Amino acid sequence: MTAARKKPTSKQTLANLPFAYRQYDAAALREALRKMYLIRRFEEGAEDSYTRGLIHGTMHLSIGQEASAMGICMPLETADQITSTHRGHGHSIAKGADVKRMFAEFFGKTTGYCKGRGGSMHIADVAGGNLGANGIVGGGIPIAVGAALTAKKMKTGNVVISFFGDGANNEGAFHEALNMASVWKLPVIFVCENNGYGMSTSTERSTAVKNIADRAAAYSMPGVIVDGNNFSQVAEASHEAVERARAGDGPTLIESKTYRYRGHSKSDRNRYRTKEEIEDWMTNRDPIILFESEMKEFGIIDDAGIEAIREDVKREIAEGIEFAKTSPAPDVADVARYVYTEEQA
Amino acid sequence: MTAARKKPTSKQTLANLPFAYRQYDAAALREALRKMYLIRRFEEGAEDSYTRGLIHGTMHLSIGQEASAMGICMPLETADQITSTHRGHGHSIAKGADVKRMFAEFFGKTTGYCKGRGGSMHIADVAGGNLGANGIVGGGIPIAVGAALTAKKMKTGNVVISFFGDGANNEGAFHEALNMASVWKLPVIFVCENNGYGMSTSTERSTAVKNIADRAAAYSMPGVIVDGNNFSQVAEASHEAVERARAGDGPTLIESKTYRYRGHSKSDRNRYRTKEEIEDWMTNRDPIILFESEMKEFGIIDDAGIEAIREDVKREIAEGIEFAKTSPAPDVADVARYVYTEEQA
Amino acid sequence: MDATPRELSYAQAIQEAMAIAMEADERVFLMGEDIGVYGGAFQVTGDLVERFGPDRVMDTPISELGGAGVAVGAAMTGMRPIFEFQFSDFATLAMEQIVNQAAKMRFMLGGEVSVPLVMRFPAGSGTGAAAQHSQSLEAWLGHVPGLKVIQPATPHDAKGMLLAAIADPDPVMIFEHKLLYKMKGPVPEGHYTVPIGKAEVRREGRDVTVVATSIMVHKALEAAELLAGEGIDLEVIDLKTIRPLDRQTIIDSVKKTSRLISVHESVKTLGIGAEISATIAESDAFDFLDAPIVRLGGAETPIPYNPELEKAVVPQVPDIVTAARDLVKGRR
Amino acid sequence: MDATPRELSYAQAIQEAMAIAMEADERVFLMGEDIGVYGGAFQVTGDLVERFGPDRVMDTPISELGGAGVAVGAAMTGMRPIFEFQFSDFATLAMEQIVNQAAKMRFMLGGEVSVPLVMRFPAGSGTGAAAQHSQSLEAWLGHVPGLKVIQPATPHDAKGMLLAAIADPDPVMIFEHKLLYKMKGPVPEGHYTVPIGKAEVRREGRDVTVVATSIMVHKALEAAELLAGEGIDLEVIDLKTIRPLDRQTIIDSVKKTSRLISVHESVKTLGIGAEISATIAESDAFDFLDAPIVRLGGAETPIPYNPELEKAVVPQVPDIVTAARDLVKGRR
Ligand SMILES: Cc1ncc(C[n+]2csc(CCOP(=O)(O)OP(=O)(O)O)c2C)c(N)n1
Ligand SMILES: Cc1ncc(C[n+]2csc(CCOP(=O)(O)OP(=O)(O)O)c2C)c(N)n1
Ligand SMILES: [Mg+2]
Ligand SMILES: [Mg+2]
Repeated sequence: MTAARKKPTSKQTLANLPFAYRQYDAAALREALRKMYLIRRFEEGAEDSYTRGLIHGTMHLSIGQEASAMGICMPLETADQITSTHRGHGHSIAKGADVKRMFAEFFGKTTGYCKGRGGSMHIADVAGGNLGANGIVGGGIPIAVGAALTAKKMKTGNVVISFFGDGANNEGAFHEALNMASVWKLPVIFVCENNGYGMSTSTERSTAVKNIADRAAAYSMPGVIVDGNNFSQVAEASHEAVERARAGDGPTLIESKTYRYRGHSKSDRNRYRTKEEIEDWMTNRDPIILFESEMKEFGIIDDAGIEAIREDVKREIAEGIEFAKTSPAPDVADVARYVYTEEQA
Repeated sequence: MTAARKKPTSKQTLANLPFAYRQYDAAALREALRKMYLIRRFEEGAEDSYTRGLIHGTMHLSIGQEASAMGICMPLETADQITSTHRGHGHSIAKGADVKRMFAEFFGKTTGYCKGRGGSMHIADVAGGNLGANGIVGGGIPIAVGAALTAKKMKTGNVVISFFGDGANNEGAFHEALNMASVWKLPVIFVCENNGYGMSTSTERSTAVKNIADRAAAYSMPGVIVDGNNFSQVAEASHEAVERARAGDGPTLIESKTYRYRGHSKSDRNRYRTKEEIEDWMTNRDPIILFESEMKEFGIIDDAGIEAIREDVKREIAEGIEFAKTSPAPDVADVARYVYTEEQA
Repeated sequence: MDATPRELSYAQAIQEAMAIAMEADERVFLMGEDIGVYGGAFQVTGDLVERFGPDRVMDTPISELGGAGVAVGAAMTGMRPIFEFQFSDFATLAMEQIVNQAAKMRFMLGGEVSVPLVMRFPAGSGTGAAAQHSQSLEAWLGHVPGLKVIQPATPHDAKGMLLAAIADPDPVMIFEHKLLYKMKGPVPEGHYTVPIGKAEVRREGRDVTVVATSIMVHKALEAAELLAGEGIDLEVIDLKTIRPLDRQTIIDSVKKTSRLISVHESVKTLGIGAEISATIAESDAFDFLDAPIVRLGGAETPIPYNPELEKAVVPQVPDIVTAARDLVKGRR
Repeated sequence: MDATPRELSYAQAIQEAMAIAMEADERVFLMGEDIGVYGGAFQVTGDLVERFGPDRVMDTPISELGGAGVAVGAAMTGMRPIFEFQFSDFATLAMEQIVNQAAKMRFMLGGEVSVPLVMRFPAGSGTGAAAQHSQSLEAWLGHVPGLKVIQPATPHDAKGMLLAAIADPDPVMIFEHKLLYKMKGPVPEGHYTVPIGKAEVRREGRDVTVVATSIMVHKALEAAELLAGEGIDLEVIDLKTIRPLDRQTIIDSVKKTSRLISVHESVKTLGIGAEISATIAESDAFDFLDAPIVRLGGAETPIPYNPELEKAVVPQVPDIVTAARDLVKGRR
């Protein structure tokens, strides 16, 4: 994902530009925008397939949170790892997953990342550095710390990102994991995507502190608050935290303030928030619109370029769904596979 | 325990005296000293009985921490409640338990507070407001929050004290409990008795923050640090926290810095700390010696008075051990009792 | 009651039981994640928050261990909390408070306290929610003295057993299969209780005793209808309670039929079926057995996401039919 | 090896296994509370920290859930952690990571990862530590597909099975009875493994098969010696592994003896004895049974503090003797 910084592409001088425009070249920035579109269209496609009965179970859409996933993953190498959450489609794509195999997983096919055994809530891409979404709120946080312990012990130089939500910050696992990561100075970055609600429960009703980043002080680590819908701000915070982690200076807690447009899952009546609130975020703070207009302002992309990206993404999504549809379903006779590494007698 | 404030008993003017001497009359202060002696002699008696094989299992002695237990319980009424820890003998006595029934419990007799079923690690006195020691580090913290929820719902006006150690502050239960207590503004006071070690692990090696009280900010509650070996300082912090809780202003976290003289339990080789460190605390910061000399300085007690207390405590301990020795052991036929409230067919 | 009794869904029956108990007793209150304005992940608490207010229908933070501990502390000190786990799988975070504290507190304190706590566990597979949202863990809690563990199979029993649980002075754990929530059935108005610790013969039969739990009761009854055509007559027992187990009802039935099949959704190894087999094998019904005791239970795998695989790891009606037929035909 | 083989205590045998594995494989490391300078609550890790340093013998904060999760994450990414719970009771805080993550990760991810994790659980009663420090919870984990669960009964097996567990690509849970730690027995030098999933006939006999776990193996052997005098000949099987269960060894033995007793310390209801009874009752050994299957297990109570009560809730040698005698004499 990373790319060398380059000359400013606009009339403005480099120094005045926001971080991302100083740090990444135009190609990298356009690819980031493409990925954000890919995330959104992927989830719209998944939602549509769900409505058509092609996907069963439930799913948690991150539409509206694309800048957070993409900005955090911007400075990562393939060998770096992430742990994700029930709302993990964006993280997965931002880390480099192939939407073909993601759709295939949602469709329960053998070509899916989990061979149809995991589904949306366990979407992973181990080879690509995604250790997996998690069905347990907070479940992935200590696992990320463990992966960071491996990185330190094996001196791989990798960093690990642990994504979780505002609701997860009230789990004991959050507390225990952040404390150990700090005591052992591990190369892990805790990214709390604060979208204002844990399911129906607002942070005001669930969390005794105003900003979740304020809890970083309880673990003697930096706590950074960013506008999670501003790609450059997120990328900058991630960049600094990654440098800090790679330098062996330990963990950082980043609070990325964002918003989910859709209901919590497929069974949400949205009783706990107002239409106005949702409208406001969608119309005035959409991460893709904001990023696009900035890129246009700085002359990194024009309408034609954006249109090209949209078309390309559209094609990729259509191909992904087609691939999923035409892929084989698992053989029921294989149901006992993958329970143990060597199948048991 | 509480008693009306009274005229200064010494030549000094009231205003210059430390809190406890302004707040409590001489009788109450002498009783507090007596209780601190009672705690120490009780534990010495228990230790001796253990060595003689009269008590089995293991025990965790709080010798050196008496001012912390006594100071915290000073402002409590009988109806107020505490939850305690594996190191709970002092809390139990400070809250008003009868050493007879405590010894009887340690001896496994039916006259014990738990009828011989619980032993040292579960010593309780429910009628006296001690909801019990706990064998699980951090296990009592959410239970205290639950008791405080009852107090708020039933409008009893009671407050609840949750005692725990420095090691317990790294348990998820600590995090979850403090967060809920703050969100719901419950009348509970969290008292972390920081004796520098969780078993063999120093706070430096286990805890990412310098002072445990610093973690109070993560729950938007006051965090107070006191010299846990200074009776008046502890009592003052407890008094303020209790007033705050009774007024409905919510929880407080008090960190009481103290030290245990004995090993963690009966199987401790003290490999993790130096003799010098132990010596220093015993000779220069003993809570009983400090309290005694202050009381003498302020003319609240003289040597004869102290001698009288020691004699009285000695007698009470001897009687307690005798009571325990001569009490009946449980009938093995009753082993299935107390599993359910109505015994099952 | 009139000729056609009122029908409610299993979820409505539970909601009605909670409402009746809260009306009758100020000490009863609900705790859980998103049980207020959201109405609960499975709409069991529904609109109760509007009726009883947020102080008695308390949304907790996502803190299962602490939340359970708060419920234990409240129960010890005079309240009667009903704690909902959003999915039974999340109880894995609270086993400390359930097993070390709630179950043992009375015993450890020599009878000085009771813990009148009710915990509700939406359990089971069939919703496509994969391995971490589909487990059946009732056998764990059935192994723990100090707890009572129930698995009502019908709306009628869900209401009656929950009301019995709320009145019980000790901790009662209720496992509710998610696929039952929408099932409708006759439910009497007002307050009534169905006893904890009593199994019920749902269908009398001569040839084979089938002991089933929760949703498997309905599959067993379906299998019985199918086999009736073949002249094979199943006796179906709804176990209802895992702890304390009603061993006598099973023993009496086996003495009559001489054949036994147990069926449950939880993993077969060390599941409740093992306890049922062992109960008969050590009882005086042993001498009445004409055939080995058959167990049907969940496969030895986590619950897969793919719907076909998901069905395959849980006993289905044809599995019961085949097992019973083979047993009667002496094919094993 | 010379005539009188070297003897080690059970704790020393475990320590030696860990040392051999750490010498041989950089990826192996230890995590736990007070396992460093303190040497572990039961002195199992002893002085290993001096030999391997604090990075490979890591004292954790008192954070069982987080600590277990760190071990899972490390195992998924290439390390081979050995995680010690100070007492098995504290695993109640970590069931989430053990059961939802470690056990299911490989399956949920379609085989893309393995979790080569070893967890050690000092278990059992007899130390006067009361209800929260004396539990035997192996049946819980035996109910969880994805885990392997072992209970070595001797120093020889403790070393050999631990080395097998460390070499195993999947999560292996070792339950070690605290009263065994000081027991001495012959232990070969160097590296060897004892297979996971194989039971062993410790004593051949004609009359009754006694399947025992952990410390109960020794009690069963004692009982066998006592009964030999009366001409009652017990066959004693050391189960060794709870999951996967070696059913065949039990079946073969029962076909020979026609009588079966199981004995374990964990609570009888839904304990491993239930699975053993059910295994025979559903097998072709059923037709060989001459008598009901007897289970001896822990009483249906928490573990009491008082030492006499504590003994009373766990099977003792006389209980095994009486059960076997009654079985042979046809008294049940
Ligand atoms: C331990 C646990 N408790 C509860 C749930 C049910 N649940 C799934 S997501 C969710 C809300 C999580 O909120 P947050 O962490 O803010 O993430 P978001 O959904 O907002 O992205 C809840 C309660 C769960 N999956 N795991
Ligand atoms: C959940 C849990 N983990 C570990 C233990 C073992 N243990 C008992 S006391 C103790 C140390 C506790 O330290 P701290 O909280 O500082 O209390 P202190 O002993 O210093 O009074 C440990 C690790 C336990 N009883 N419960
Ligand atoms: Mg959220
Ligand atoms: Mg301490």
